[in-house]
Amino acid sequence: QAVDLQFYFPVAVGGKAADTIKELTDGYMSANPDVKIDAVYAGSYQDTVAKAITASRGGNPPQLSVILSADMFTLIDEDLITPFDDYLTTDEEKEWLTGFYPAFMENSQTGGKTYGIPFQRSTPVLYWNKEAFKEAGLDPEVAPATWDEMVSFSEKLTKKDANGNVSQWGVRIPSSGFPYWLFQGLAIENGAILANAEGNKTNFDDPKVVEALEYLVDLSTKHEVMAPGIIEWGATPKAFFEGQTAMMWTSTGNLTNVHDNAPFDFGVAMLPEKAQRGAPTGGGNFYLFKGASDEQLDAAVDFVQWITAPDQSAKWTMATGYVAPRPATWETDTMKKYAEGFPQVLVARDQLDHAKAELATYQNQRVTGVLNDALAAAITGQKTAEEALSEAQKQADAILAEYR
Amino acid sequence: MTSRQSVAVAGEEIRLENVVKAYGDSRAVDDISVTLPAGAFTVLLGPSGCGKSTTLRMIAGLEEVTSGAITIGGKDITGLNAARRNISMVFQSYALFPHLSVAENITFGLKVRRVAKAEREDRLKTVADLLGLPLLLDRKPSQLSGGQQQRVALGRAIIAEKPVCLMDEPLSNLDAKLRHEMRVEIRALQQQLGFTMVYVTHDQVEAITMADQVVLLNGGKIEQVANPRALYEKPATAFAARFIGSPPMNIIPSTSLPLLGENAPDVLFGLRPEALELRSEGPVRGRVRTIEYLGADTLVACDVGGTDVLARLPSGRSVAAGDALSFGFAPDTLHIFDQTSGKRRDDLITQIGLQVQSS
Amino acid sequence: MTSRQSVAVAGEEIRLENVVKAYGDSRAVDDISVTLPAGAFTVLLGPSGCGKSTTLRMIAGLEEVTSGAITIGGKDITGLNAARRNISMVFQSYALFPHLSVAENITFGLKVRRVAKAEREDRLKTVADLLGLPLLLDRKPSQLSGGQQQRVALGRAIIAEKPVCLMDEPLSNLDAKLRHEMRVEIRALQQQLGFTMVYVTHDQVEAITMADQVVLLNGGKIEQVANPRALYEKPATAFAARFIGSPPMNIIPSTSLPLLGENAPDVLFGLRPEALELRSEGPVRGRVRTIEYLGADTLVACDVGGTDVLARLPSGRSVAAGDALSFGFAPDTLHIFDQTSGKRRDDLITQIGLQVQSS
Amino acid sequence: MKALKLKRDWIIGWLLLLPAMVFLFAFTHIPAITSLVSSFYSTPRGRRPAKFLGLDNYQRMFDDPVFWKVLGNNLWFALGTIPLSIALAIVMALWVNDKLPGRGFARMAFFTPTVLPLIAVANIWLFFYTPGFGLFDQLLGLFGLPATNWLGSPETALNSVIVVTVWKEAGFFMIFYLAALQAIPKTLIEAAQIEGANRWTIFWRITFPLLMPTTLFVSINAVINCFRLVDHIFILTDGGPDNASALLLFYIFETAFRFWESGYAATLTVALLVMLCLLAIGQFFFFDRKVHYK
Amino acid sequence: MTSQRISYDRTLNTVAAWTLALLWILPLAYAVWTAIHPAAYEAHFTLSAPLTLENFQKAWAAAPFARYFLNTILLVTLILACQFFLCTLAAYAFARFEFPGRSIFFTLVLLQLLVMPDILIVENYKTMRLLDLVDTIPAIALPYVASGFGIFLLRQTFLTVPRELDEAARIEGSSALGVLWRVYIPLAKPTYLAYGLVSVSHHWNNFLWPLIVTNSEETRPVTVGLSVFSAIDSGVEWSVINAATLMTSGPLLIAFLLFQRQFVQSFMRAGIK
Ligand SMILES: Nc1ncnc2c1ncn2[C@@H]1O[C@H](COP(=O)(O)OP(=O)(O)OP(=O)(O)O)[C@@H](O)[C@H]1O
Ligand SMILES: Nc1ncnc2c1ncn2[C@@H]1O[C@H](COP(=O)(O)OP(=O)(O)OP(=O)(O)O)[C@@H](O)[C@H]1O
Ligand SMILES: [Mg+2]
Ligand SMILES: [Mg+2]
Repeated sequence: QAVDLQFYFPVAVGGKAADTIKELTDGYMSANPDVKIDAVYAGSYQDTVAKAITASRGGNPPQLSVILSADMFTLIDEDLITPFDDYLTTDEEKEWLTGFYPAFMENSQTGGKTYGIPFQRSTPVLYWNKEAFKEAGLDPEVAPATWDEMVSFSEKLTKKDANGNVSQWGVRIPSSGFPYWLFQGLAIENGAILANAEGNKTNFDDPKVVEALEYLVDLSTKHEVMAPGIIEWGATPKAFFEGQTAMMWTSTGNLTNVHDNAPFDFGVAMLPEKAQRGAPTGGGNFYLFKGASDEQLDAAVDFVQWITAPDQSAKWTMATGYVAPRPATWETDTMKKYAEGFPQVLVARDQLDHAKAELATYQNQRVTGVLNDALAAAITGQKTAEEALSEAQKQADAILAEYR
Repeated sequence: MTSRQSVAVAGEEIRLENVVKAYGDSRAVDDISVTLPAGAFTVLLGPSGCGKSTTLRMIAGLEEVTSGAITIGGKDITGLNAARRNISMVFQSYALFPHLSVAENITFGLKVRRVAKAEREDRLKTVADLLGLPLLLDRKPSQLSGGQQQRVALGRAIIAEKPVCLMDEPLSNLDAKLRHEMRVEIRALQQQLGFTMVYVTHDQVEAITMADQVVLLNGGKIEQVANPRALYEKPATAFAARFIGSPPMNIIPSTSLPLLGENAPDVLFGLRPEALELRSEGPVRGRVRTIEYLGADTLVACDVGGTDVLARLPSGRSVAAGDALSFGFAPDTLHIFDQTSGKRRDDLITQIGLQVQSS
Repeated sequence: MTSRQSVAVAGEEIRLENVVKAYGDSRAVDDISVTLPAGAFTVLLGPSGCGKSTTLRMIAGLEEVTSGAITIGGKDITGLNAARRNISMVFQSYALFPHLSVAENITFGLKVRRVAKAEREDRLKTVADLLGLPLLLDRKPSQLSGGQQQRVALGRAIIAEKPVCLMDEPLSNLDAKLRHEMRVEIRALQQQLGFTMVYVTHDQVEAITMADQVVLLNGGKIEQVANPRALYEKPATAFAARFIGSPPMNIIPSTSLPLLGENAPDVLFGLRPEALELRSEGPVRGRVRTIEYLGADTLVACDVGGTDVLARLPSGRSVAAGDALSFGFAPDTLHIFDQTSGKRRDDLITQIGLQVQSS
Repeated sequence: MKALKLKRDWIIGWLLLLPAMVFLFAFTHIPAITSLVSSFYSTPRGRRPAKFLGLDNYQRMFDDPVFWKVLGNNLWFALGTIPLSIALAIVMALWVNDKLPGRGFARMAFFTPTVLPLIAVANIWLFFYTPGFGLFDQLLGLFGLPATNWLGSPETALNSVIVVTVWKEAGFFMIFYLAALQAIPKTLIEAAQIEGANRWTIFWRITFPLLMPTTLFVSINAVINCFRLVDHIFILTDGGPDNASALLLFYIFETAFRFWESGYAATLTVALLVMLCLLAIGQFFFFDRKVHYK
Repeated sequence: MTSQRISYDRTLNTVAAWTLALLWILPLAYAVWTAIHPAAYEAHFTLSAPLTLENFQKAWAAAPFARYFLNTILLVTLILACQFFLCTLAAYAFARFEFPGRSIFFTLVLLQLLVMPDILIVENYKTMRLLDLVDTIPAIALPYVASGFGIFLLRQTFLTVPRELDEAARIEGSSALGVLWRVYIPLAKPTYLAYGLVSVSHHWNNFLWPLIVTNSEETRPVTVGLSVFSAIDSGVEWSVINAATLMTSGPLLIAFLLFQRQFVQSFMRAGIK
């Protein structure tokens, strides 16, 4: 008999994503007539997790949902999700788990179990304006590869008028909303890891982390190559298009947007290195929810396997700009052809070799909230980097104590 | 108007028993007991602020009585809802519904009581004709003159033909001609239909011409209950005497007009201005202070022994300020009141009669 | 009241020139031109809805004129703001400020003009005494009776002593006694201070007793402008004749009362009820239909050749319905009007005089 | 007899109230009480059920620096928004109630904040505030003024949010003033004009006192709204930098829907409710008797 | 003649009013600007910018807006009808009846103003599930139908209705409900209009609760469609968001334009002396 599945998904890159999801689920259903999938659009990532938790507490959980990978510990803590492992019975299915980029799987597994399957994942990269580079006398085809280069390039790229008003900044690393994410890139590059894999310990006061923050703060205060204060995330691509900044750090989720709207030639590069290359991952995973029957969960797992398979995954990546989570996808002909015409998409994939898990702990939002506040305090000059981070570490310790 | 109503409404008797209305410490109505006979036209008369409206509102059920009881048709309705008392009312402030047209205002009560549309139209036409409103039926109250508004309020009350109708100064904003017509119409209507009318006015002409019974109030208390003729001819108190009749009766202390001889008790003499006639060597003597022209008559104010005395003389006479005049009067036109209580002292009349004649 | 004001206010002349006020298609005021002399007491008189209030409101600046011009003291103020016209006004609907006490209502204008507190208190006291309000000064308007509210409105207007004062039926809710007193007081005040008064009333008694000049309106047009005596004694039209005097003048078509012989033109005869006196074999003959008791007088309605004719007789006479009576009148009390235009026809008077005498 | 009449009024009153009260209890009061009870418990998390904590959550609140910070922010926010938005609302209502040329346009302009969803509008304001190419900086740039990071620096972030809030609230309150102005009898204004009062005096002595019932209504709503309007903060500043523009309710939302700490969120909610009760309901019972209604 | 009336004071007021109006409409003007121009002109206000409807097409295609509009209209109609009914009765009780517990009940109503409905979503979700209403339009509506705001507002308005009118209607035989229906409600028309517009705007734009309590296209309101554009992973695309905003708010703006005249008609000019 037919199995009914309810599946929540968020949209974080504009209208097209929702259509593609519908298209894909319809495709699955026509191939598997005994499964009925009700794909429910659930708003932003925030809204989706709110809806999922509310529905679960109200006794009406979905069977499947895409939720931020970083929320894994929260969902475990709430006892809402169940690992995939129990429903991957055959060896072939178990094998399937290993077919994902390890960087993505870091956020998907804990305690030896796999709770999340990477789906709409992204990673930050550096975009640069080739024309501005040319104008500043830089090689338009070469992006800064190190922190120092980024500073020196930026100094050349920063344009000031007679009054000292800046008309073009060198670089822009947005810091509104969730500054920890891009900052985590700097920390990883400096060889630091912000949280352990068990999600119960942070290293905010690691001197390498402090150094990374000092670098970030110096960009605007010492080197004066980045706008001071908190920099808005949502307006960043526009600022880039408007020539307000010559380089920007932002998610690969912006590729399509920049590609369509930048009025100039642009390049995409991996984030610059200090001790090493590095970047966090981000975005959403599939989770299986408790409270469903085994048939439903079996069907859900089957659906997840199907939708992350190369053909479907390629479709999804091309529609949204999210990084396809399995190398196999990149090997398909469609993807190859796509990358040929739009080589910038490969940068994110290549960067995955250096990428680390996004900061994720128990009580994730609170812990990252603490870090966000510390970063904002340092960026706006209310505290020094060291003060801010050691205070943040203390608070994080207090929150996580009960999980150790 | 005549063809409209074939059955008469049975008016109902209204009784007030020791009714008191207090606002805080002050009593607007102070222990009133009176019976308003069924089918009679009773006028509540009195100076401004004497409690007329308050009494009416208590009968209507819009104001709770502080103590006492009110019955209508023998039924105690003291605690009953205004809507259940089966009365109609014209408010001093009109209280027209600003959002309804004139026609809707008038037929409001009929609609509430689900009278059929045809009958509503019918009655509306009759009432509108009576009140001279046919051309204004579609207007809103804000587009009417003050007098027109008042006529609409009147229409709303009479269209219902209730056994009891209350009116609070319904004619005060109408012009003399219309007022005269309305006075006659309302009176005729009331007599024809037979409902009980309680009519508040401060206009003694209205009271006298319309009422079967006048309840004269003063300071929340009843001064006199009587039919108009008795009120005019035998006012029970000096207050009543002065209140009825325009211009008011002259009240002259016996010190100013020594009619009773030297060692008589101090009393007040009452003489209506129209009772005084020019008579050389008359007992009332004074010097003219002011003259007021009234059309048919002239009002002459004279200083009589320190008291202002008005006399109404035919306009033909030419008098001028400063003239010395003397007046006489028919003995039966003299009223005598007690100096302190203001009560009528008919016992002294004969005595005076003698003295005046002999002087 | 006398000690209060040492300097008199110079009244100002008001002129209306071809003033029209139209509401949609209908004209509430229809091409009025009239001069209200400085310092005079002018009464706007007319039946309900004739445009009195509208005219007053245009003078006040509360209503824009549709066409025409208004000047005060020679200055064209047609487009001027009400606040700048330096006038005071009593509204027909009182327009008391519900959130202010009586005292605050009365002194509102003084406060606006920053009169010192001591003087305000002073003037308030005088005005409150005059109007019998001293005990009510702390109340809110909603706690007053209708007449009390009207007195407060009156107080607010007279305290300011402006060169022009407008009043819209200020006395209509007062009782006869108070009304009489107020009539005298307002008139005295106006004469003493010398401001220009424009006073709207539908009460011809008020008009006649108070006015220096009466402007009689009818249907938005001027019927007659004259002083009270001229208005009463020589009404320019049949309308004016019936409007002035209460009960109104009898208008008898010459067909009902053939005084002029057989082939005279069709005219209307006017005879005031008080001009008719019982005279056996008098020219006016009829049968008594109704009798109305008025106190001093009795109003007798007779059917004279199909027309209702009223006569005011002294109350002493005993007449009963159905009696056949005949009346005479002095020749100078007869008015004659044109049948069609209603205009006065003094040219026919002598002719009639002859005929009546000879009959 | 009198008692009988009273009783009937009672029953009618209760019956009239009944339907509304059923819904109020079902969807506000009862859920509110159940969720408030949780302020005495720890947050239940999956395998660990809630345990009774007594006043521990309250203790935590008093020790929470963020709580005190957002409370301070909220007070500043209240001072910045309430008087200004009410004053503007009255002025706007007076204008568009008058014979202003282009009145329809002005009315519509003032009303737009109510029609546009706050979330969408926040995005527009985000553009206005954007440093460099945002509308404000473009305008200021015409005068040679430097770019300002309105939303990104702690000094200006909250004030920028206040501006958006005033924009939103003034237009909203204007509607109620406009409706109330219709109920003031025209003759009262005319009487005041005759007495020589200018617009200013008429406003202060007549119009404003007669608008008191509305002002009471609006000011209570303004007090409540300044604790309730947080939607735009999510987009404009997300409470940052370092909680500089976070308000109490924003913090409650964060605690409840980001941190999923229902226990502590309930505690904060209790604090908010107690404060609002004191402010708004206190205000109501204090002023209601003084307001002149008829 | 009227030209004399254009005084200094008047001019000043007009100028000030217009200035403020222009400021106030700025966000809407900006929304219109971006919506009808290509994205490149989001921050460039040159008059020669090319016009386009593409943003609207994109927005319209992003979600089943036609269905969402229908749902929203059903929703706001349902809410408004229930609110008018419940709030009118309650406000009338508070304004004109004396009964024990009046203050307490009124406090409870004011409390509803204070309690943020979003705080209660988990509890209310449970209730809706209990009533088996999840994913229905009534589920979105029910928590809002008894509005403290509406009760409070109408109470304030009813209190300003002259008592004489109430009395006159009672004398004419109207029952308590009859007086309400024939006198209070017509006289409070401006307030009902104001409240209706505000309530409709509010629920038209409400987002979180509808999102959470509904799952299907058949029940969801336009705001859910609108939220598709609030992208986090990519930057803000003002032109499309604003096109979508205008599209969803358009009906409200038009409704306001239609109703605004009603506000300025006097309902209570005369009638009370
Ligand atoms: N706003 C309006 N719209 C239409 N007609 C109006 C308006 N205001 C007044 N009218 C009409 O204009 C005429 C004159 O009205 P006005 O108020 O001047 O009469 P009035 O002489 O003062 O009567 P009253 O003695 O009854 O107060 C009336 O017929 C009235 O119906
Ligand atoms: N709500 C109230 N609070 C206090 N006193 C009041 C209230 N209403 C009326 N009064 C007072 O009660 C007395 C009687 O008022 P009422 O309205 O019955 O007078 P009235 O005889 O109708 O006078 P008028 O002829 O002036 O209308 C007045 O002195 C009035 O001031
Ligand atoms: Mg009265
Ligand atoms: Mg009038």
